[in-house]
Amino acid sequence: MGEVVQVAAPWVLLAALLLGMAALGVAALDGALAARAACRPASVGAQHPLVETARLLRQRRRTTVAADTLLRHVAVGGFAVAPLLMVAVVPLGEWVLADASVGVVWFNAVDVLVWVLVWLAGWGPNAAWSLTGGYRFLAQAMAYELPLMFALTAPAVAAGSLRVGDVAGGQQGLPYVVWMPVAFLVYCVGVLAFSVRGPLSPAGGPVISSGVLAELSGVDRLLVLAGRAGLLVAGAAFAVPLFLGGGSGPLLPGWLWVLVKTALLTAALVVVRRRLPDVRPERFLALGWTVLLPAALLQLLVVSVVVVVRS
Amino acid sequence: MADAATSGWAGLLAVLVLGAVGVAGAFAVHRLTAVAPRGLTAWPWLSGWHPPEHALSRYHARWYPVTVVFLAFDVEMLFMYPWVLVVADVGVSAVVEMFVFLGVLLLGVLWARREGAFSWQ
Amino acid sequence: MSLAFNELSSVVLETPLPDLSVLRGVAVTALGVVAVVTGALVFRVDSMARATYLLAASFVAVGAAVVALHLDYVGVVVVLMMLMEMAVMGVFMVMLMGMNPALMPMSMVHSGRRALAAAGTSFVVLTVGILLVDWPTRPDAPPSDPGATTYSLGDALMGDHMLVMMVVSPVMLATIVAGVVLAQAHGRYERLGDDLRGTSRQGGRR
Amino acid sequence: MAVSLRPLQRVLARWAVRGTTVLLVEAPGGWAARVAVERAMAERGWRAASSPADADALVVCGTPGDGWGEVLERTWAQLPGPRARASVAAPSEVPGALEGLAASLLDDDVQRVDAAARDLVPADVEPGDDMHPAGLELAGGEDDLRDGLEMDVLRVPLGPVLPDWPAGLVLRTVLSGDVVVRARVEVLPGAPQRQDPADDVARRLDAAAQVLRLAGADDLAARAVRLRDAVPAPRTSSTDRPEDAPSPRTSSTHRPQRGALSGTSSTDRREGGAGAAQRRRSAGDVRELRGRVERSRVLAWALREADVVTSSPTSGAESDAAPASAPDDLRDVGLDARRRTRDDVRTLLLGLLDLDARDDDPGRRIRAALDALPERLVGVDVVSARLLVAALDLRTDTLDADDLAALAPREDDSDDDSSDDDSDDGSDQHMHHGHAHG
Repeated sequence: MGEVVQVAAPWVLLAALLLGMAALGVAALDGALAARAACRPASVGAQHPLVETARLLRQRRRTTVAADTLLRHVAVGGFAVAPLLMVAVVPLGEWVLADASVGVVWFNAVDVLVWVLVWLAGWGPNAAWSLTGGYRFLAQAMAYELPLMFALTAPAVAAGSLRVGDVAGGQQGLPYVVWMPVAFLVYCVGVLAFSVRGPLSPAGGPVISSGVLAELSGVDRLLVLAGRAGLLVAGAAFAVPLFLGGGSGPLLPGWLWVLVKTALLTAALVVVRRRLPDVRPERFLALGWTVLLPAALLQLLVVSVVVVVRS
Repeated sequence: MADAATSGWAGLLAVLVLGAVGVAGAFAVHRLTAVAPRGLTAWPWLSGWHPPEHALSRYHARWYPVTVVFLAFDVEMLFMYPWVLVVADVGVSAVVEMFVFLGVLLLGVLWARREGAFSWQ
Repeated sequence: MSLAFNELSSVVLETPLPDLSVLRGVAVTALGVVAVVTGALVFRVDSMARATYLLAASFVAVGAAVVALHLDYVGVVVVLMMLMEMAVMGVFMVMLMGMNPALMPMSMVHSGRRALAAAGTSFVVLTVGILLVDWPTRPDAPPSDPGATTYSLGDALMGDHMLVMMVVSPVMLATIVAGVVLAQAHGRYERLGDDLRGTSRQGGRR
Repeated sequence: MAVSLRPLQRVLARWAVRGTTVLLVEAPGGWAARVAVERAMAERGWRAASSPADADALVVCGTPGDGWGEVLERTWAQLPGPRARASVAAPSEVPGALEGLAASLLDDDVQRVDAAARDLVPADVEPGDDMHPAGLELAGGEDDLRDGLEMDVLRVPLGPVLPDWPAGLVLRTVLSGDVVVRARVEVLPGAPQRQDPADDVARRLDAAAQVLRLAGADDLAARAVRLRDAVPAPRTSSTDRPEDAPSPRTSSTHRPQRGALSGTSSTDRREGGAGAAQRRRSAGDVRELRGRVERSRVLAWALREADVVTSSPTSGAESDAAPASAPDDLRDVGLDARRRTRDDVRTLLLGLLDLDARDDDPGRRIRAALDALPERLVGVDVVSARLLVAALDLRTDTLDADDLAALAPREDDSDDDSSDDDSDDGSDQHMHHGHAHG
């Protein structure tokens, strides 16, 4: 795979379209799996995103008494934008929207932005359940963020670059996932955590009455739901250049490989998060610091030793 | 192409602008499709009861000891990213140096764990 | 499909871009204004959450300005760190405030007159310093690839100056230890008793 | 402009109604009705709402008694709209009720009229002042909270309008952060309903499904729901309900039989061989589900310490406030007082799925559990509290009139007197405990 070419700004529209479709796909797969578990036709469940979109477009917006409307809007809007900011640095084959020299750090910064968004979504409505959701998410963030950061650096060390395109290009023939599986797994845990759904969703599980979502209706809810599906997709998409060899692969053109790999990883994450029960942050905290963090560091050590030996 | 990198940030700016326009558009569309364009204000939901007080308050986060460890540890990322670029060139000394550094921090983490900082006090 | 995409993007790419150095000047100035305004607003709002995140916004603007100055890594890492730190700081600000952190008129200023004087003085000193210092001129043009500045940063940290890391790590360790000692109200001995076996007190190790 | 949008709005309405979300409210005695509604919802592809803001429809199952009126009206006012409501007193009313909801939600004109008629801001919102924004108090601090810091507490009632929550139960908690500082139990009554022993297995599966759902184990929860709906109990599936049902009796004369599936009950004899075979198969399925729950190490890991004591938020009475008064009583209701019961939720969950376990006197067990709860929840976070309450399978419809009178909602919203009692108890136990383990 050759150099990554930066495309002009209008291509953002295409990126948004792809991301939106993938987010719909996530919701459809979620719906189908849920329907199958309940012995209902999976095809009916797969319509869930369309039905839900129609429902929320029709539903009236609702705010709460003495809510912090400004912060609430920042959170709702931010949820829709954050996934786009993540995929902007992911090369689609040889094209990328923003060929930032520190793309990996940028991704990291956006995933920290998610903390802010979730907490603000919890704070904004001035409601007990939302507030609790926002705070519990931050507690969980204390557990997943550091391991995620170290997992992000492992491929960058191997490639000797923080530019996402270089990292993708650095794994000709041998995707990094093969020799840094621990970093990949830790990264995936991080993606599950910042996509605010599934096992690592202290901000919005049923047990706290859907927390930060509890007071959202109409288009506000739609944007947040779309945003968190988008975050899962963006996380999976970023894993492609980082761990899965980017656009490299036989027969198909690079951009298609990126899409295929993203779709497969996204689907795998959706399936996994359905199968796991919710993990409470207080449990996850100990796991993050005593298992994930040392594991990620060990992986990083192995990678850097390999890199030093090789050079 | 000397300024290709800068226009890389132009791409991100475009993403931001499109995102903002998209969100605004979604709100505009919703005004047309919803059963009523104006939003309602409701009391926050409290299982059917009237809230006895505002929820926004001095909220007690019982996990605050962790934040101290976290903030101390994450400062380390400042060095980590530039380090990433030079590992291959600087060689063994860079690896040793960084992992001694990380090892020291991990000692702190271990100690914090023994003190129970990670078990929800 | 792929072909069409290719052609289109090459067409778009070949359109000449405006002179970016001017744009950069405009961007830095605008972001500076944003940083100052959001920073000033911190003292005007009545909500700890708003104050905290206005401060975060101010820092983000500073980070963006640094990026516009061609220091990609430093700029982005400022954004990263400040978002993180402000998110955590917000929790503490809300928790430790002497009154309701959101719904009452509040003042972020303590002893306003003196604070104003201190702020004004330091601003003047810094500005004068910036203007008076005889800054070295760099012999060569800055590297066209902003990644190179990140590399030099790493080189500076890792190359000859082991000192930085060796000094920073004990400081960080001390921070962790001191922080936990101060923050952890119920340490090991309190939970497990003097023999640390958890027998003398209920609760025990979990 | 608005006219030209009509067709689009109609299309949206048609699609939207296919995924209607229903906020289910169950009054004591409304269990059979709720299960019937849930089943009908699943057939339509409808979904249970997690909060009023998420809901299109409000469905009240059973017959709410005293004290429900305001709760339901407040909840109704919180639905954003389009909205519709229905009451379902008995399973036979379900098809009509849901049909009515769908029709009402589908009718765009009706919904627009309803939306236009609503107050944009609740009528009881006042301008307020600095200390009472919007006419509502600011949260108050408690001086003696943890770590010597003054922090605010929130009074957060849990129930009765709360998904996966016992019918009519109101747990008035005071939360410091997400930790329960104090709690008080109340029950909003429903209409008396006959207890049917044949329902027991289905009810236990239902409770298990709630615990699993709250724990985020969606697939296992779905499986439990399916088994619940497949339990061959003639009453839940038949549409007619005996109107002359006797009022609830919790004494031994009408005790639910835990062995209903494997043992012989009156329904068994009525149905003959086919029913028995079906029942055996069903029992096997339940055993299989229990095995899956028991074997799931992730679930065990996730549930473990679901109830771990964080040192109790009242610094005076530290973590030992809990080793509650009478350990034996607590063990009877499934709570192990001594250990603060790390695995309580999981043990209770497995107990729910254990068809051989017997619950001779649910009324007494539930009364004891309700009595023990407030103390038991001190220092527990609200998430664990919800899991624990769900796992206790608190069938409020087995409470008799005396119990209900004792647990009736109190007029005053404050919980000062009870809190004083609690803290006194706490220090007593503290001393008590010190002797026991010192």
